[in-house]
Parts: sequence; C-alpha cells; structure tokens
Amino acid sequence: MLIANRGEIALRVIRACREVGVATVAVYSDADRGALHVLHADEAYRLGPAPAAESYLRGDLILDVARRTGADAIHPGYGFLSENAEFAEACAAAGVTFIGPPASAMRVLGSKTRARQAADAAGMPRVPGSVTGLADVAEAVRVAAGIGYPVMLKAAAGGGGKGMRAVSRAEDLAAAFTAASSEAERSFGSGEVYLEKLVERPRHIEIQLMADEHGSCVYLGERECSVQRRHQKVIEEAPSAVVGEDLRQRMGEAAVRLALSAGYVNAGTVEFLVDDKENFYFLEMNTRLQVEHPVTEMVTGLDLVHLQLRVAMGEPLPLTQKDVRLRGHAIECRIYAEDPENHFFPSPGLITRLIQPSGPGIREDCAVYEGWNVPLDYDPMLSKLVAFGETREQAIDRMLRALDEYVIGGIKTNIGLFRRILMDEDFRAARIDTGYLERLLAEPDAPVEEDVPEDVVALAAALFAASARRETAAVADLSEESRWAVAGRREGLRL
Amino acid sequence: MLIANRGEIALRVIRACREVGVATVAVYSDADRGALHVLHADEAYRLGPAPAAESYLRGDLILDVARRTGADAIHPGYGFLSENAEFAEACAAAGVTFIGPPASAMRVLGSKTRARQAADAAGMPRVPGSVTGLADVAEAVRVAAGIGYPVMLKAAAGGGGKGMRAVSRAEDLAAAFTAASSEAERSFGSGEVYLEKLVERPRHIEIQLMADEHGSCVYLGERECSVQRRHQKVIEEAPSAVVGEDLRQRMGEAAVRLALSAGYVNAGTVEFLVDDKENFYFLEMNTRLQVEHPVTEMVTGLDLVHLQLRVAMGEPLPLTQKDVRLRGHAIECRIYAEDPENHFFPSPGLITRLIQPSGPGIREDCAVYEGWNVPLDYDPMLSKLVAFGETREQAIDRMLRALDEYVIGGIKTNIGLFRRILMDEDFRAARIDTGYLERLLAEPDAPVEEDVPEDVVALAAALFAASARRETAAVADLSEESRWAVAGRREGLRL
Amino acid sequence: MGCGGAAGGVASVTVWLEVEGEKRRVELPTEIGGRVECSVDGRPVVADVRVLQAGVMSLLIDGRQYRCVLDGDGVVIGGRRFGFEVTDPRSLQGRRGAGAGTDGPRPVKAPMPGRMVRVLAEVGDEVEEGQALLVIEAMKMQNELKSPKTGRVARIAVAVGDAVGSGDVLVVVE
Amino acid sequence: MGCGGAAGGVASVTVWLEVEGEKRRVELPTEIGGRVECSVDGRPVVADVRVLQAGVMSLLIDGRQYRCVLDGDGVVIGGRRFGFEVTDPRSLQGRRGAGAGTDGPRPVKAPMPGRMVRVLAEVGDEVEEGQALLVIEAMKMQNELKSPKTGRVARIAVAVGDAVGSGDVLVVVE
Repeated sequence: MLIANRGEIALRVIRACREVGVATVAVYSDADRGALHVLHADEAYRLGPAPAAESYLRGDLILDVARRTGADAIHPGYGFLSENAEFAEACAAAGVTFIGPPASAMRVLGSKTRARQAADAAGMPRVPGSVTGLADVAEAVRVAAGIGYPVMLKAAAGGGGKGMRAVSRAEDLAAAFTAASSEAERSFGSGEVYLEKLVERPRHIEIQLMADEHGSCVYLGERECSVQRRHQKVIEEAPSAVVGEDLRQRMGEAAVRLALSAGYVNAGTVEFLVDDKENFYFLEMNTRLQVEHPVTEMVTGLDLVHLQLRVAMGEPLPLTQKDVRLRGHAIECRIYAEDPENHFFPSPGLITRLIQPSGPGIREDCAVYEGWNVPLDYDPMLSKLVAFGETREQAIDRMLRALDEYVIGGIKTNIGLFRRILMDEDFRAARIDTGYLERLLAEPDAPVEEDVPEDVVALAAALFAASARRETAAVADLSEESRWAVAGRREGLRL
Repeated sequence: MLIANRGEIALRVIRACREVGVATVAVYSDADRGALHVLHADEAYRLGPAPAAESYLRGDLILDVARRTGADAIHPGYGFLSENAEFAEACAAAGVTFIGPPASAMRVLGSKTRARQAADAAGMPRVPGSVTGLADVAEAVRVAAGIGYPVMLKAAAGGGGKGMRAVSRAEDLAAAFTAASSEAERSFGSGEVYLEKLVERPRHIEIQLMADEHGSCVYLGERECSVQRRHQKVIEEAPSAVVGEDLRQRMGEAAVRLALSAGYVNAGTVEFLVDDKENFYFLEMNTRLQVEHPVTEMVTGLDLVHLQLRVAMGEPLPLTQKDVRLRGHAIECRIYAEDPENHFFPSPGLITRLIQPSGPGIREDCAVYEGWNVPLDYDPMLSKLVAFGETREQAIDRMLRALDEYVIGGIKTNIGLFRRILMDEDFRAARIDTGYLERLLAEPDAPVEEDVPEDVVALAAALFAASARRETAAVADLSEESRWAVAGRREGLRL
Repeated sequence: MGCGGAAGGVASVTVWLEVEGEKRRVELPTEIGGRVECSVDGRPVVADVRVLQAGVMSLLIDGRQYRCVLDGDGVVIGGRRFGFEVTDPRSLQGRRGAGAGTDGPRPVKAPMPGRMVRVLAEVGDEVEEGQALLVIEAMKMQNELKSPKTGRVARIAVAVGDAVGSGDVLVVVE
Repeated sequence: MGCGGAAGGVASVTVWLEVEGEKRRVELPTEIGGRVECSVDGRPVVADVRVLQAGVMSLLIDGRQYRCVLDGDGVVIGGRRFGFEVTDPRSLQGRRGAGAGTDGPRPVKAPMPGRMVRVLAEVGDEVEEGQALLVIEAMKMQNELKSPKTGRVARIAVAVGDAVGSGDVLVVVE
C-alpha cells in the first residue's frame, strides 16, 4: 500500500495497514524527510521539493513509486489528490487500486453544480437556488428575485470559503457576482458561480457513509461541524446535540440514496445545512475520508480506514444499517500551528517542547514530535485531539482536562482558543451555528479567572533564567549520551 | 479530593477529578517528589521516606493531610490502603468520605474464608472445599478425602500466590499444609489456610460491579485475566472469548446477589474460575477499583472513576442493567520494569528515552516520563497500554502495532514478552487458562523472523557511536536553551 | 543578573525580569533544589523546587503545586503562557521609550516565516497607515502586511518568491 | 575508532563494533547527513540518514525505512533491541579469554538495583555452584543470587538492609 499523503492522515493510514499486516510505502517531499509518516513506514521514497505542486500533487511521480515498489493500492488521504478524478483514473490505468470511489462517481459528486443536479434527482432537499452555474449577472438577478434575499453566491469548483459572497439586497448583487466570479477564477481556475438562498444561522451537519461494491451502503451517524472560522472547521463532534433518531434516519437515508444513485463506493460524506426547524439542505459531498472521521469512529466503535481497505479489496460491508449503534459523545479539536492572539497568523517552526495528553477517553492523531520543524509549505494542522465521554458534557470536560495537559513549545498554537470555546456558555449549551465562532471572536476575550499568582510566574521564570545562566560554564564534563543529545539539537537535528 | 496512592492510578483518579471540577490533593514519598501524579495535582504533600510502610501505608499521616487541606474525600486507588477496613473506618471517623465500600462490607468480603461463607449464603457456586480455615492437618486430610484430589491449599488472608500449594496425592498433603501455613504466616501475619478442589486448566474470569447506596447494583460485563505469571495478571481483556450472553448473565447476577447480600457500595469485582464446561466457581471479591478496569471502560463506554465519585456523593446509579451495552473488544498489557530474558528481574532506574504509541483505538494510562527515575520501592508497573478493536483479532493486531511503536530506553521492560504472547497461536485462538503463560515461558522462544538485516544494525550502531564521539569537542558553543537542557540531564534532573 | 550576599549570610542571585509587561525582581539562593527561600519584589516566598525534565519543573508553594514548562521566552503554567524577558537594570533606561511614536523610520517585519507572494508598493511610494504593502504566504494562508504609519517607502528588502524568517525586516517606511 | 582516507579520496572514519556478539567493522564518511556511502565489513552500503531527535534516526537503505533508537548500549530497530559495544582493536586480544572458565575468584554481582534482605553465607563458607548466597529485593520482588562456582566465600561486601546498584560486586567466591 502506497500512502500518497503526509502528516497525521498518512500516519493514521500507515497504522491501519500495519494492523492488518499490509506493508506500507510512504512518499515525502524534501521538507518531510524527517516526518513521522516516513518514520513509521516500511519503505519511503522522495517525490521532490517542498511545494506540494512539485511533490504531493505529482500523481505521475507517485505512480512511478507505486510501479517501482510493486504497490498494488494507493490511499490518497484527504486533500492533495484525494478528490482528483484524473488521478483515480490514472491509478486504474496503471492497475493500482485507488482507495476511494470510482472516478465516475467522483466526477458526478465532486462538482458542486453536478452534485446538486444529482441531489435533485435523488429527491434530496437542498437550499433553493440555481442548479447550474449562472451565465451572467442578469441570470443571477432573476434567480435571486425568485427565491428572495438574502442569498449566497458560491464558486462551483470551490471550497474553503473562496469565491463566496453573501448578498442581502438586490442592488449589491452585481458587484458581488463580479467579485465572487473573479475570486473563483483566481482560486480554482474556473469562474463558474451559482446562487442559493442564504440559510440564516445554519448548523453544518454531515452524514458519514460507507458503501461497498455490491450495492450496500450504510450511514454511520452524523457529525456536527458548526464551529468554523472562515469556513474552516475548528471543532467537530458526534453526535450532533440537535439531531434525534428521526432526523438522523431521514438525513442518513437521503445521503444513502444520493450515494447509490451515483454508484458510490468506499467512504464519503454528505454535508448538510440544518436550520432551527430541523429542515436539512444538501450542501455538497466529500468523496474521501475526512479530517474529522475519528469522532464517528469513537461513537460507532468502528475503524473507517479498516473498512476502507476491506471495501477496496472487494469485500462486502461487514455490517448492515441496524448493526450501527451510536454510543456516547466525541469531540475533536484541530490543533493548528497558528496564533489566535495575532490574526491567526500561521506559526511554522521548530517544536522545542511537546507534552501530550493521554489517559481515559483521549485519542490523539498526531504527526509531530519534539524536535520536528513544522514546515511552512503545508496545512498548519499539527494534531487532532479527540475526547470521548458518556455525554457531551463529559466529553467537553475531558477535552478541557486534556488541553490543560498539552504543551507545545517553540511555536504558537490555537490550544488557548479551544479552552475559550469549550468554556463558553453558548457552546456548552450547543447554541452553535456556522457563524458562532466569528461572533465569539468578535467579543473581547473575558479575562480568565486568575489562578496562577503573579509571584509564582515571576519565580518560575527566574528559576529557569538563573539555571540557564548558571550552567553555562559547566557544559564541558558531559557524559557521552548527553553530548550526543546536545549535538543532535545543536545541529538542527542532523548528524 | 485526596488521592492516597501513586503511579498511574493516582494520575488516573486526578484526571477524573479534574474532569468533574474537583480539586485534587496528592501525597508523595521522598522517592516520588518528581512523579507525574504530583505534577498533575493541584496540591501535594510529603508523607515520608520512600518505603511504603513509612509513606503510602501511613493512614494517620494521610488523614492529617486531609484535615489540613480540608479534603472531604479520599480515593485509595488499588493496593496500599484500598482494602484496609481500619483505614476506611478512620476516614469515616474523621468525617472524610472513603471512595469505596463501607468498612462492614469490606470486612465480610475481604477475608477469603468469610467471603466464601457469604458466597454460600448468596447461593453462589464455588469450588468444593472448606468454608472456614482448617484447624489442623487432620481436618485437611478429611476435607480433601471428601472432595477428591487434586486439591489446592490457600491462605485465607492471601493474595498474589503466596501461601498457595497444589496437592495431587494424599501423602503430600501434610507437608504442603505446613509449608502453606507458614508462608501465609510470614506473608500476611495469619497462618489460616483453607482447601478446595483444584480446578484443572481454569480460566480466570471476573465480573465488574458498581453499586450505589440506594440498593441498586449493576454488572458491567466480565474481564478475562487468564494470562498470569506467578498468579499475577499480565494481560486482561473484555469480553472473554468464551463467555456468551447466557453465561455472562448468570455470572453477573450471581455477583450482584453477593454484593447486595453484603451491603456492598461502589466499584467491586467478583473473581471466578471457569472450567471448560462453562461451570463457574466463586474465587474471591476485590473490594476496590482494579488495575484492569480500563478494558471494561472501553467496551461499556463508561468511566468507572466518574461513577465511583457520583456513587460516593450519594447519587443513584445513572444506569440500569439494560443500559449496559458491550461493544467491541479491549485488551490491556501491563508494562513492567522487568527483564523477561533474565528471570524477570525488576529493572528500576532512569528512563532515558520514552516514545509512546498513540492513534486510533489506543489508550495509555502511564505515569512515567523521559527522565523519570523508576524507584525500586514500589510495584514495577510503568504503564497500562490498552487497545480497542471491533473484534478480538483487531484489538490484538492493534496492540501489536502499538507495541512496535513503543520504546522505553534505559531500563528493561516486558514489551517483548507481550509481542511473543500476542503472536502466539494459542493466545490468538483464545486457548488460554491460568497456566497458559507458564507453559509458554517453558518453551524455547522461537526465533522471530529476522527482518532487520545485520548490516543495518551495525550501521545504525556505528552512526550513533561515531556521532557521540564526533561531537565531544563541539559542545562549547551551545545555545542558551541547549545548555539548560543539558544541565537538567547532567544534574540528574535537579537544578 | 547580579550576585551578592543575602540576609542570613546565604549567597544569593538577583534576577530582574519583565513578566507580562511588569518589572519584577527575584532573589534566589545560589544552590537550588528542594526547599528554597526566595523573594519576589521583596516578598519572601518559600518553594519546593523540582526539575523533572529539561525545562519542566514542579513548584510547591504553600502546598499548591504548579507545573511550569519553559517555552522559549515564556513559561507555561496551568495551561497559560506567560511571556518573560530577563532584563539588565543598567541598560533599562536606554530601552525604554524607544519603539513608540510615529516619528522616524518604521520597519515592517515578517510576523511569521513564509514566502512573499506579492509586493504592493515600490520604493518612494507615499503610503497611508494601514495600507497593504506586502502579502506573505505560509501554510496555505495568505496575510497582508500593512504600513505602520503614513509616510514614504524607504526600502524594500524582499522580492516575490523570497523565503523570509520571522522578524525579518521586509520594508521600511519613513 | 580510527580516521583515514577512504576510496575516492573522501575522508572516512572506521568504527569497530561488537553487535550481538559479532565483530563488525563499519566505515563512515566524516560528514554524515543525507545520502552517505558507508561499508560494513567491506560491503558497500548507501544509506540516507536523518536524525529526528537526539538518539532517534531514520535510515533509508534501498527504499527500506528503519527507525533506529539509541538505548544506552543498544539500538532498537523494528521493536527489537540489539546490544552493541564499540571495541578498540588494539586492546581486543587482552580482553578475550578473560571471564570464562571456573578458575580463580568469581564475583556475584547485583543483577538490578535493590536492597539486601538476606545474606545466606559467611566469609569462609564452602559453597556449591548454584547455592543461594543472597536475597535481594526490588519492586516488591525478592530474588536469590546464587554462587557461580563451587568454592569458598572470600568476601561479602554487603549487609542486610544495604541498598545496592546494578553491577555492584556483592560476594566473591574463590
């Protein structure tokens, strides 16, 4: 098995392969020779320089490695080539199993506008609006008038909030259309834009699917991902606090219908907006394993990557819908190298200290270590911290406990932000929607109850400072092992 | 809450307290000032010198700390004072809640002979034999003749295999009686010995109970702990591969009857021997939280320490028997500082390197860290590594994956032994009984398939050696942080 | 940092710090480990000090336990990070007062390591305070860097495609 | 360990080792990092070497990846520990041949740190090979230490209650 990815997801797939006795081939860029996914693989091959376009996005080089090593399958992870239908086809042509849906299903469900047509055909509710891309401003004005303001313009090929504009008045539509279209063109190489009614204070709730090649498809409950910043998920949980058994079944069955209609196979996620009246609207489908899949694993007891591997080998799903039993509550925090106190600037660099939480109910999918130099070339995610509890409250409190244990030194992280969210009254009461976090961040950060006396801080700082000075002169008589240790650090961790 | 223990269980309880917002008071001996349970507590107080008799067994000192800090409850963990009825009474007299059963229930169920009487009264099957201690050899001969050989002599106050003797012929009984009785006298201060029929190739299977003050008691499934060395559990799992729904219910209900009959409250475990015909025999009851409780937590989704705290505060159990749903399979390995290749000699000392496993399905309850000096004064357990899987096979394979990731440098550990057991055909087929591990260890260790070429080992060793030498001269121009780091190491981790 | 005799004849070290913007003076004995008698701004503090790992320390003060972790120029206690700086009292006057105000040339520094993806001004341009001068990219995020004052671009030290380190001076506005 | 010129004019270092009882000779270039050309007992090996942390190294050889972790006098690869010792060829002859055989005085060393709980012999006692001489306790476990040969107890270096370190000589039998 070749893992065409990096970071925590590459390591997560490598671990799953090891558990089922499958040998693993890692690939890496120049920035990642010392990455954990390389350290845990059986074989590893260089792709190219650090930029993704010259390494992890080079499907041709990756297939070369697969041929050279005799790998008979490729797991794409998420991001990079995971939703690239051409790459899936190239794998098929090379006789290598692509762990994911067939290229045909990816094509149907990967484009937002084509997926909306498929959703309509599958009788799935969606937000009123245009099904196809808008030809021009005039069509936009017509469609908007039909469904009523406020509306949202979105890039057909989009993602990550790029090419999106909310419009609340007809007179603003023309300018917004032009801006969204040109941003979409710049970001995705396609200026195609569509329009739909703006759902107010929507929750982002998604259904995890798993389908086999034999026409069987199950839904594995939902995840709520309403805590977002700039349309990027920050906290995910399963189940959603507002989804009952009935709504879950209706959303799940709608998602399964869509997948079956497109001949979908393997893991996939159907994203919905849910309003405060339990109406749900199709948003899009992600034709891959998602970042937040662990919360589903915690509440279902299943391992989605193991299931992916079995399905990819042509096995039937080992469970039916009624075998899927949810239990407890799980929350995931995406630990990023970014500075919440300074405009969320990314913070790559050397991790000088890493103290990781563990114990009951805690899972960490992490791909960094003390001494790792977080490269500036990729996504800033360092780790996914997941807490399980019998109830949502217990999961939240457990996560807070784990965050208190966590120390990542040398770079800035968003750990403090999670502490703030998890202690926020609205979050704890599950009064969240996709605008929740931006509203919270607009408020002044209420000063945390001061439980570390100033004198203790001063004393600790002085002790550290004094010790550093005191030992300056005393470094000569080190033991062999210490010398080795020091040398490793001093040399930027190279011999 | 005062935690009257050390090591992983103290940390585990501290974490649970933090999760429910309860402030924690740790106590420590001189050997443990730098222990993790101290580092995670809100307050910490010294008890005395390293030997347990002068620190963790000093109930008077512990109650002093409780009074001084205003702690209103004490969690005893396992071992030390956890099954000491006098200490439980002293707590009650001091107005401090003891997190465990009332002293009266502890007295009834703590003595093996008294517990056997209670078991008889509760109509629980037990191995045929004497209910009370044997007066003399003559009585032993009489009882043994009645039930038939082979028989087992056991210390009434015993545990850990001390004071036990298997006897297969009448002519050996007198000598064995004398030996067992004197060993029991030496070990437990009481020479009382009883006798029961020897169950051949029994499995050790136990039922986890949780009872509240309001007369409600549930069983939380079983654990199988048949993999033992010298009567010490080495691997535990839940559920047992040989316990079906019917047997589980019968054992569970018998255990609940016993607990209710003795007015039992809080967490407890009823241990059984199970023969190959699904007959189960009462063995003893542990009136405390057990080392292996995490496997039950993994398959029930419950947190036993949270439940302990709620029950101790007088709350009713938040669940009934039909709410207890088992899912998946969990395995625990007790990672010990001992050398399996050298008579299992204990291996205390400095941990110079610690690389811990993590990721999907892995939980670690660990109380050591890189730089910790494992004291020679206590139990050699370093960590409990727990793996969860959808099936027993997946849990085993996941554990093997995690063991491969685990590196503990500086001291010897039994990690390699687990690898051997988990790859053993009999273990994987669940053909285990309490004699299984001793039989496995009596066999020569089949050479592991050699997948690290000798030249690679030599090269790695040479690279490490050469680097250590090369950097000797280059230590002078260290950065401030490195100097600090080095100083910490060189000084045995003291300023 | 100075060294001298403290009360009671025990040799001591004085550490001057700025912690979260506050100036502090801490007196420590020269021998540290176990029970130590210190003072912070003259207030006596008795602490039991134990280093667990390099940069990880447990402090026990009046029974309270504090896990203290060194993180570069900060210390993490109870999940919060407190920045600190060791100051030398002799040079303190000189450092004070600099940096504030809008007079004189002002640098635009890289707030993070990254690559320059756009340079929006040229040397000699008149720019407004808050006007975007550069766009830097790291970890798939682009960030605009703005002019710290109204003035004239005196120097541009980078070009599109350059890799820059945190704190590098990219532009000077005068 | 020696230093000299290797083939191709690149300076090299020679490391003599004993790995799991086997003598090995490894030639390394003096500059290590990235791709290095080495030889083991004369066989050429090309490896891509990367140190991740002090004592943790990734080796790539013919595409195979090995995680190597230094553990005192051993290296852990693929979950197995291989003991090694750096040997100096000039002193090797002297070391060989010592230690074996039953002639001469033989020490009983502590196999682990612990406390002496029983001393079962006295100086001058005639003892059999395998006879228990001492009982040492650590971590709640007691272990008997036995005589390595039949002979006479020449020296007892410990008393009940003493703490001993791993490798300490406790008794000498001659």
